[in-house]
Amino acid sequence: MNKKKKQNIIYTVSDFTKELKTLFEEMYSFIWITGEISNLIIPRSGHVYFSLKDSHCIISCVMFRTQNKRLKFNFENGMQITGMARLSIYEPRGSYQLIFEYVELKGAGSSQTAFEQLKKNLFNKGFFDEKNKKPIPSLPSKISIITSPTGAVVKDIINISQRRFENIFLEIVPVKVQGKDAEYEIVKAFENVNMFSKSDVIILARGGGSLEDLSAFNSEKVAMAVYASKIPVISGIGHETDYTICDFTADLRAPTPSAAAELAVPEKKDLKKNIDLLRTNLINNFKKNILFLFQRVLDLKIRLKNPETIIDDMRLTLEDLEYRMTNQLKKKLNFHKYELNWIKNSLYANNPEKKILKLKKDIQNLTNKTKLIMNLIIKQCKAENNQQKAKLNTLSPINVLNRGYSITRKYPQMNIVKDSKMIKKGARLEVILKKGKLLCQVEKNE
Amino acid sequence: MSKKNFKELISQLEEIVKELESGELSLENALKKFEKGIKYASLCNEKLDEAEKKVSLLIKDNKGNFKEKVFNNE
Amino acid sequence: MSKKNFKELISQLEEIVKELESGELSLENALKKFEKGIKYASLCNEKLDEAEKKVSLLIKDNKGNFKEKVFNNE
Amino acid sequence: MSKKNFKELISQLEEIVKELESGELSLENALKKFEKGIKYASLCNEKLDEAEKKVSLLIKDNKGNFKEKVFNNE
Amino acid sequence: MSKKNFKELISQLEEIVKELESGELSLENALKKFEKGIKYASLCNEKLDEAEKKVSLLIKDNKGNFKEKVFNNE
Amino acid sequence: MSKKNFKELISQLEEIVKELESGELSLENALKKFEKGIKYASLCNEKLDEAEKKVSLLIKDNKGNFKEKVFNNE
Amino acid sequence: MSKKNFKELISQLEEIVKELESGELSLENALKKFEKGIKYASLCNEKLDEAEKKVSLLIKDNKGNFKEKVFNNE
Repeated sequence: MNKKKKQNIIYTVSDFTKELKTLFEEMYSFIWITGEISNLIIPRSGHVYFSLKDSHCIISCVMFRTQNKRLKFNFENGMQITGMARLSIYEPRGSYQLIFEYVELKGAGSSQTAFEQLKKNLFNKGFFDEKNKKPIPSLPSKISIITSPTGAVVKDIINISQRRFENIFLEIVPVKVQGKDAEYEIVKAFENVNMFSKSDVIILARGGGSLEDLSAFNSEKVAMAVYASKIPVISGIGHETDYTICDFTADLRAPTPSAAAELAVPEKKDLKKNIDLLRTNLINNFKKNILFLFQRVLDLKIRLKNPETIIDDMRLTLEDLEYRMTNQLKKKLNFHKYELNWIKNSLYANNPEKKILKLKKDIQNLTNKTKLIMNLIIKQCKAENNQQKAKLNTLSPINVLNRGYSITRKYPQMNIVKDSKMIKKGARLEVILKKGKLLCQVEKNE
Repeated sequence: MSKKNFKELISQLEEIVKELESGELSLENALKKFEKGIKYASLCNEKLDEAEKKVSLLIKDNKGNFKEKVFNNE
Repeated sequence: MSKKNFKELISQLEEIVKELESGELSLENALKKFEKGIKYASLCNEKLDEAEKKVSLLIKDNKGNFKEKVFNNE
Repeated sequence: MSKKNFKELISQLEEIVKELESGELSLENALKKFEKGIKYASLCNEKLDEAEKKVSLLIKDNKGNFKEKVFNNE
Repeated sequence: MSKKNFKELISQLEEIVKELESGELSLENALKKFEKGIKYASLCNEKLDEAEKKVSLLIKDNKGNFKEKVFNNE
Repeated sequence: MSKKNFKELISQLEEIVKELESGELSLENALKKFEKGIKYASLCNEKLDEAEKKVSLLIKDNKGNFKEKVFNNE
Repeated sequence: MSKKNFKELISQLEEIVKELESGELSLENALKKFEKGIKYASLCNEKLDEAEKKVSLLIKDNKGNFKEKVFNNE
């Protein structure tokens, strides 16, 4: 039903082989096969390797030493054999082979033939099918033992069981294990146990004996009783080499009765040990988990980065910014100071004092010039006046006096006397000489 | 839970041990599992001691009724 | 917050650790995250402590009270 | 102004520093900016102080608890 | 006149210096300008002094607060 | 007459010089002009003296202040 | 007659000189003119003396003031 699904899967070689192995080994865990032996090899290990063939096909086979030891004949090439085998797929090579559990020569005695026929018959009915086999409980609360109540077998089973699990509950179901009643009693015992006993497992046991001694265990009725039992059955019949129909039918075959007890009853101390181990593991594993989680929390806690480093970084940034800001402002202030100083110096350098001095000089110059010109003007005027004065002097009418002349003028009229007649006696006259003037009075007019 | 048989209990216990070993469980789950595991282990131990030591004999009496008789080993 | 399970707490703690490690958080966020981280870590520890207590109780119970419980369970 | 977060404050402070460094501010503006800058810086410092206090408190609290617990666990 | 900012004062001062340098001013104008220049320069000085005082006050305040806080935090 | 500014005074003084130089003035006029010129020159000198006083006062006052202030700032 | 200015006086003097030079004057007239001329010349002299005095007075005044002032300014 998973076919469609499986077609979509891409297997790895290993996965596919594993799946085949599981599938086929389960499907062919128990088959009967017949053929001719060839390519027989028996190395020192004692395992027997051979091929089984018929006219068309060939299969590789092996029979391990333990099974091989029970054989009543030796292998030879060309022998026709019939045997019980399980299919095994050998993963590393992808090959398959048959592992034989049981082999017999083809064409053995008649009882053997009847045995074979019954076996084949029951096999065909599915009596031996692995899928019909019930699981054996790991801890049976009660074990029913169908066997003869006398003899070593039952003692062995009881001893072994109690040694392994001291408080085990055993129920002996006494039956005859040989003779003509044996078959009936065994079948009845199965019925009774299934009906009345609250057992978890049944051990069907008998000591070793001939094929005839074991005939009850090779009977179809007993096989059917075993097969029909709802309680799982462990067979422990005869010796290791004895294979009865019951063995094939039982849910588990033990090679001997003692072995059956061992298979049915677990060692209590092992179970205890196992439980203790599991409990210890449980506790340890859980503690490991807790410790791991503690460690993880601790690790995370250690890793939980404390923001102090962030704060420190921020502080550095902040300090840098503050420094830069303050520095910049101080620089600016200094710059403005120098700027101002420079301008101030220029201002002082250009103060109006120089201008004032120059203007003063200008004024002085102008003043000097004015004075100079004024003096010049006055000088000129003087010169002009002097010139006129000199001219006047040269033209002075008095100059004739130098030669002895004199000028007479009537006084006070001051008109010049040119005619004596115009003068009466007693008149006063002014006479201007070269040097000085005379004031005279006329005494006589001639 | 007590109806689980020993094998189931053991395998569940094993399962739990494995799960805890994997370390993939959440703390809460691990705790639950652990509790369960402890319980299972204790149940297992109980089961080991449950049975009563005896060997009986299953026989029919005269009336054809089954009778349990102590088996005399000797 | 205590209703978060351990896994959620620890994964949130991890998230916080990573965020803080990335160095990309603002001061305020880093502070908040750190506080949260501390809280989560301590909650985680509490949960683990609880778990441990419970476990040791279970173990003790089981050993000490083993018989009693077996009796009660039946 | 105190509602600005640290990053905003720092970036505004950076802005101011840049403006001052550009040399293009008038004296009066530069002064105003500087005053603002100093204010921002002092706010930043306050925030950092607060944050530091909080962190050291958280650490102190937590380390105390933590060691005790670790000790108990062993 | 004190409402002019530093830059205006400085540029007017520069203007005055130029005019004085040109030598084209009348005596009376030169005198007035010089007087004005002196006044402006002293205003500039005042402004710078104020600015410096303010700055050193702000810095002191800021550092004062800061150190105090740092001290308190320890 | 003292309300004339320096430039007017000086140009009038120059005018007078020119007129005197022209030689066209009568003695009396020349005398009058001369008197005027001398007066103007003296007015100019007064103005210059005043200006000088003022300037040296401004310089003295301001340099004093200035140096003191620079010293404090350092 | 003293109200005549220097130039009128000089030109009348010149007139007299010319008349005297012409030789056409009667002695009486000539005498009169001559006398007038002498008078005029002497008037001119007076005027010139006055002018000189005034000038030197003005100059003295001016220089005195000037030097005094210069001295005070230093």
